[in-house]
Amino acid sequence: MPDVDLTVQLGPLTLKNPVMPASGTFEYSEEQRELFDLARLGAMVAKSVTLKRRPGNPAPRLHEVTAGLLNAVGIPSEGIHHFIEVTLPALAQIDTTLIVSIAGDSVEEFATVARMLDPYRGQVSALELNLSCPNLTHGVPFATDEKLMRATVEAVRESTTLPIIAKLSPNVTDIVKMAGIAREAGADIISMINTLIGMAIDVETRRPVLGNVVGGLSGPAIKPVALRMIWETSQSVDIPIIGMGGISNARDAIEFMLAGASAVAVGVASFRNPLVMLEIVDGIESYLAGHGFGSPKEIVGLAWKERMV
Amino acid sequence: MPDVDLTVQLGPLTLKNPVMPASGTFEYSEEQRELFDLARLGAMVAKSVTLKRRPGNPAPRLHEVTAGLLNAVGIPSEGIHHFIEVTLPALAQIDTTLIVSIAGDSVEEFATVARMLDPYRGQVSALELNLSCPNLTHGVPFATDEKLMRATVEAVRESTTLPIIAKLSPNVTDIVKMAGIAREAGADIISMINTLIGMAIDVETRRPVLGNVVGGLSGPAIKPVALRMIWETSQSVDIPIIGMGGISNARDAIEFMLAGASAVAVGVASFRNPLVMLEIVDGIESYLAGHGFGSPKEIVGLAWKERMV
Amino acid sequence: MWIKGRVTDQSSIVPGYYRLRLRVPVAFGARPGQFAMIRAWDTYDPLLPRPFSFHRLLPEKGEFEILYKVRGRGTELMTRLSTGDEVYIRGPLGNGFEIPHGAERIAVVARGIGIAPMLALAEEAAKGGVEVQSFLSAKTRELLLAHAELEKVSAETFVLTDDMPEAKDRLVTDMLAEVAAHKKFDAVYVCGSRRLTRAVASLEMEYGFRGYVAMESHMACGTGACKGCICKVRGEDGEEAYKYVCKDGPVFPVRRVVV
Amino acid sequence: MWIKGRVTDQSSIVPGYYRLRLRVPVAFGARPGQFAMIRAWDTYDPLLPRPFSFHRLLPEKGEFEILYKVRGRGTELMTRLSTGDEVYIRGPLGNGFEIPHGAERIAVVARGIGIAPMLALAEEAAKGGVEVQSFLSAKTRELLLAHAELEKVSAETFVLTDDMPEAKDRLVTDMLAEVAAHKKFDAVYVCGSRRLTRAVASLEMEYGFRGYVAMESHMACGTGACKGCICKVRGEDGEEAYKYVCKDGPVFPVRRVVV
Ligand SMILES: Cc1cc2nc3c(=O)[nH]c(=O)nc-3n(C[C@H](O)[C@H](O)[C@H](O)COP(=O)(O)OP(=O)(O)OC[C@H]3O[C@@H](n4cnc5c(N)ncnc54)[C@H](O)[C@@H]3O)c2cc1C
Ligand SMILES: Cc1cc2nc3c(=O)[nH]c(=O)nc-3n(C[C@H](O)[C@H](O)[C@H](O)COP(=O)(O)OP(=O)(O)OC[C@H]3O[C@@H](n4cnc5c(N)ncnc54)[C@H](O)[C@@H]3O)c2cc1C
Ligand SMILES: Cc1cc2nc3c(=O)[nH]c(=O)nc-3n(C[C@H](O)[C@H](O)[C@H](O)COP(=O)(O)O)c2cc1C
Ligand SMILES: Cc1cc2nc3c(=O)[nH]c(=O)nc-3n(C[C@H](O)[C@H](O)[C@H](O)COP(=O)(O)O)c2cc1C
Ligand code: FES
Ligand code: FES
Repeated sequence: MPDVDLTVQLGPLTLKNPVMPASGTFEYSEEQRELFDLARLGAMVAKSVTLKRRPGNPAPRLHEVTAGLLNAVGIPSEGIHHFIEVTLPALAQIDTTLIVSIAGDSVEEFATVARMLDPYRGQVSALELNLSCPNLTHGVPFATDEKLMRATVEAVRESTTLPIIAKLSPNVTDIVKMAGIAREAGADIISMINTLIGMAIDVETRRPVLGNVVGGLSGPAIKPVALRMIWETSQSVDIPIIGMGGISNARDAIEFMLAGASAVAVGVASFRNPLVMLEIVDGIESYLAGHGFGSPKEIVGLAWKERMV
Repeated sequence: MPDVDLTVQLGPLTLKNPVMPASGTFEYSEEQRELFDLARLGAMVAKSVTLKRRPGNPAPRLHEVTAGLLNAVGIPSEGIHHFIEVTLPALAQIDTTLIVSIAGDSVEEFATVARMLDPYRGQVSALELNLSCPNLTHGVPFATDEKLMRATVEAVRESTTLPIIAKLSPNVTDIVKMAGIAREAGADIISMINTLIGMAIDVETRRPVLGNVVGGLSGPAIKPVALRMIWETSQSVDIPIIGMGGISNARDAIEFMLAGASAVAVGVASFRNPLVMLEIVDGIESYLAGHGFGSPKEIVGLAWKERMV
Repeated sequence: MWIKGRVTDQSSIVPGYYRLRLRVPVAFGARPGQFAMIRAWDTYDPLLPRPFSFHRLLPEKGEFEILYKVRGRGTELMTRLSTGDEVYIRGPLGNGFEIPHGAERIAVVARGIGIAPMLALAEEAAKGGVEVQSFLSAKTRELLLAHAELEKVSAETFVLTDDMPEAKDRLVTDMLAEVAAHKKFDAVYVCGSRRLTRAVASLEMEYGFRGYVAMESHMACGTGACKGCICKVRGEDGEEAYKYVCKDGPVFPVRRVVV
Repeated sequence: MWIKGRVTDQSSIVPGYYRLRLRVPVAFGARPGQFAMIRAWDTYDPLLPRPFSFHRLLPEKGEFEILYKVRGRGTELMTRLSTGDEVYIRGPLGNGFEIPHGAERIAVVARGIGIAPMLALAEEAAKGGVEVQSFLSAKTRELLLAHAELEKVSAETFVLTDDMPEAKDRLVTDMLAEVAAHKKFDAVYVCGSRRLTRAVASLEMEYGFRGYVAMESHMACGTGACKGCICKVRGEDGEEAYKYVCKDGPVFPVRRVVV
């Protein structure tokens, strides 16, 4: 069995292994630190931060559906100042790559937040753009509108020297096109997928269950859709992909890598099993070793690369 | 408790109750007839038929995923001649409304099949257009391309006097827009949703599991997405909706109706429980009676109608 | 902590309500009012663990009990657990109840399944020499769960069920008020009812005890990560803000919560 | 038919392989080679029933048995079944095995779990006075499932396991060929291996028996509705077309299938 080196290169970004939390699903809390050393993660990814303080959506924010979770958390945020003063110094303690997710209601807000984080280049390794929140002026999410997507990524590109990860929404007709636009506009890496928009209705009250009416669906239910989108995108757009959407064990993670993801992120599955990310790191390592591969990159996209031979 | 009349009116179409099978998931077989009298269904919906004989996709065609089924059946069809000569006379025996689903590789094929069925107006009550199959010349599914959608529905409209049901694909950015186009182009009814495109990869063979690489995801996993799309569409487009996507029991069906569907269709759930459609008919009836409603139409869209009051 | 526990006992108290005892392999320093996220299935349907309060803490046996009501798919599956079965446990989580330093007398007020965390609290208080008075409410006498156990550690127990004639125009907190009129309570704890919570909040002003409420909310993570389990809480300045039941609670000063 | 059955017995034969006996409340006229869709869970994960052949038909008791191998989530859940548990059953489905009219001697050829439908067939044949010769293959001697039961109804039983030295350059069908050289078989049935299926197909030409194979495919409906469970079958004219394992099969003339 060959020695496996789990290091992965995502464009300008180097990770010690390909496994990280999905933004908004993992916190650097004391409870979490007791469970395991966060330095074992390929990267730490923070919850999306906005310019100003925002309360987020009204209750209820969560509703479990079959094999999935609907969340209408919105983007509650303490704002970028609080983030820089309180959250960042704590996150910077973790001995791994730090990815900061940013969000906003306008192109300018994205650019401003990016600019404010640029001085912290020593601590922040990359910015992830949460393009799934709706744009205030146009009412549609940035990630579902070609022009907004392009404008946002371009504006952030001009505001920072940090690597940019554009996070795509699956709620589009042509995911490859959206990924291509993100790349052209200056994204270094793509992450996908954010949640599918869904809802639930309470048949007794006859009202939508969630305070925000609709919410984002994630968890095992969306895995086949995520895989398909990564399969399509990785064959057409030549920047690395961080894959996510229902990954719940090492096998799932390997499926995503074979489909074309260079690294993976885990969301809801950590709520089910808070050690799952470590199990995935170990599972990828033993899969690689057991199948004669020396590094994660050797299996990225193999499901289509080997077909083409 | 009031007497409940389960009859529903879908534009020009009258059904004895709001429950029917989803196209491609139910057959008029002997085995099925032994289970229950198909006349108890609100409608019978046949598997999509094409102009010529087609073999369908290579194996494997099915793969179960978490809380869902991926199918890459394609549209195997004996062709419209065989349908008219053999299948139709059998289906016409069932004492309920008959909906025939048609599909094709081109706008012309849709129109031709519709024209060929027009003389059977006595037996066929409506045509459902399966717009999710990819168009041969453009490579994209009819239901994800605004121009193709319009052209197809218009062409069918000119070819038949039968009520037209346009079946929408969920794989689009803006479902309301697609529904609006179908309506403008002449559809009398909308049915939604068809399957979400997904895939799975075998980590041992490192190849896509399905013979066709990608397949359609249906079952409980897609229910929240279907509900949300019906919620959005029913508030904007003023023709009735047949709702489907993961409906597995009466509660689910009622959620769909509260979201805005005037009738419901059941696919994968019948594989799990072949009596489920009858249970849904009964469950809707007792829900209506128990909550003081006299007919299904009284609850259609209530989840948004009551909110607006 | 994230551990595999084992069922050492399960029994149905009344139809639809169960008491489950779990053994954990390591020292588990939980406090009354804290909770655990529990998952008793490997399937993805149901998907997430469910939150349950500690009903009884038995650290000397390495065990604890929960008392639960069957509500949906998760609790339905839990009813099938039997001795020896494995369950996943994340906890202890949340802040737990505080017994004010030097307290001499407390009251617990609970309705229905809201009794669950109160037994652990009452047992701890009694062990510490604090007098406990219990005020229990339920739909029927049968649904006065854990009544006997609570009586054992309570100086007095007052019950009011909806099927009693006097329940027409009375709440169990009216009984609390009557006692409070001549006995000083250092703290009062409430769980399981909005009406009772509001009543306790208004009695707090009048009688000067510290009131606490154990809140509920739908949870996904149980640890502050998902930002899902909000409740509205008034700050010192009276301004309302969202707090997380799992991390900032589940126990809040009763005058702060907006219910 | 769509009915609730009850487990009357379940036992593990060798690790990973189970025999499950089910009681059905109504007369259940199944034939060997037919199958049932079985669902032993209420959760949506796993979602669909799974197809299993009848391993043993016991109509006088209102029971049947299946023999199954643990493969994934569905069969894993099935291992937890115990006496009294309910399962959903759709069946009998498919065409089943045909014993040619007036047949005097048949052979069954099976590898591994492919033995499952063969016991029912052999028992029926033996009951009808037809001589059965069994040719069994497996990885190890331990995995010769239902060997003893099959021996009871077979005139002769031949086994070849991969761990025997002679298995290097021999298939169990070579043993069949040796017997067939001096004994006439009216029909030969094969299940559980492509290699054996191909071998039986080529022996059919040479020895003039009728060869049948029980095919497998992933299924959703089991009744011809979903069009999912295809296999390729050659028509009389040699042209290949898709057939449905559930409805047109699972038993096909061995010379027709493309394996
Ligand atoms: C901190 C905390 C402590 C708790 N302690 C206990 C306890 O000791 N004993 C006990 O029986 N229950 C307790 N609960 C409630 C318990 O978590 C829910 O009853 C359980 O999650 C329901 O799971 P289910 O899968 O059976 O129901 P689901 O299928 O998830 O839901 C079924 C129905 O119950 C409702 N429901 C689900 N969760 C809650 C909730 N948290 N509050 C109110 N309604 C809900 C749903 O809206 C739905 O209508 C506690 C909750 C919290 C937040
Ligand atoms: C007509 C028919 C009769 C059958 N009779 C028997 C029987 O008597 N005893 C028995 O043990 N099995 C039998 N099978 C196979 C049995 O249906 C599968 O093993 C079962 O469905 C697996 O379910 P699972 O949930 O455990 O596995 P899944 O989680 O569904 O799958 C686990 C793994 O098994 C593979 N798999 C699933 N289904 C099949 C299949 N049909 N064939 C081959 N590989 C499969 C999957 O690709 C996957 O790799 C029969 C199948 C058919 C079509
Ligand atoms: C509770 C919750 C909160 C989330 N918050 C964010 C967020 O702040 N920013 C973001 O980009 N994605 C957010 N997401 C989306 C996840 O990062 C991820 O894309 C999605 O959940 C799919 O992965 P999963 O199926 O593994 O959960 C959130 C998801 C959940 C469930
Ligand atoms: C096996 C299978 C075959 C299908 N074939 C068709 C078809 O021929 N035409 C069509 O319009 N939809 C077809 N569908 C889609 C269903 O009609 C339905 O839109 C979808 O499955 C969602 O409903 P469900 O979740 O209840 O299954 C098929 C679905 C399945 C699972
Ligand atoms: S349950 Fe996730 S923040 Fe409280
Ligand atoms: S399993 Fe559905 S057609 Fe055979």
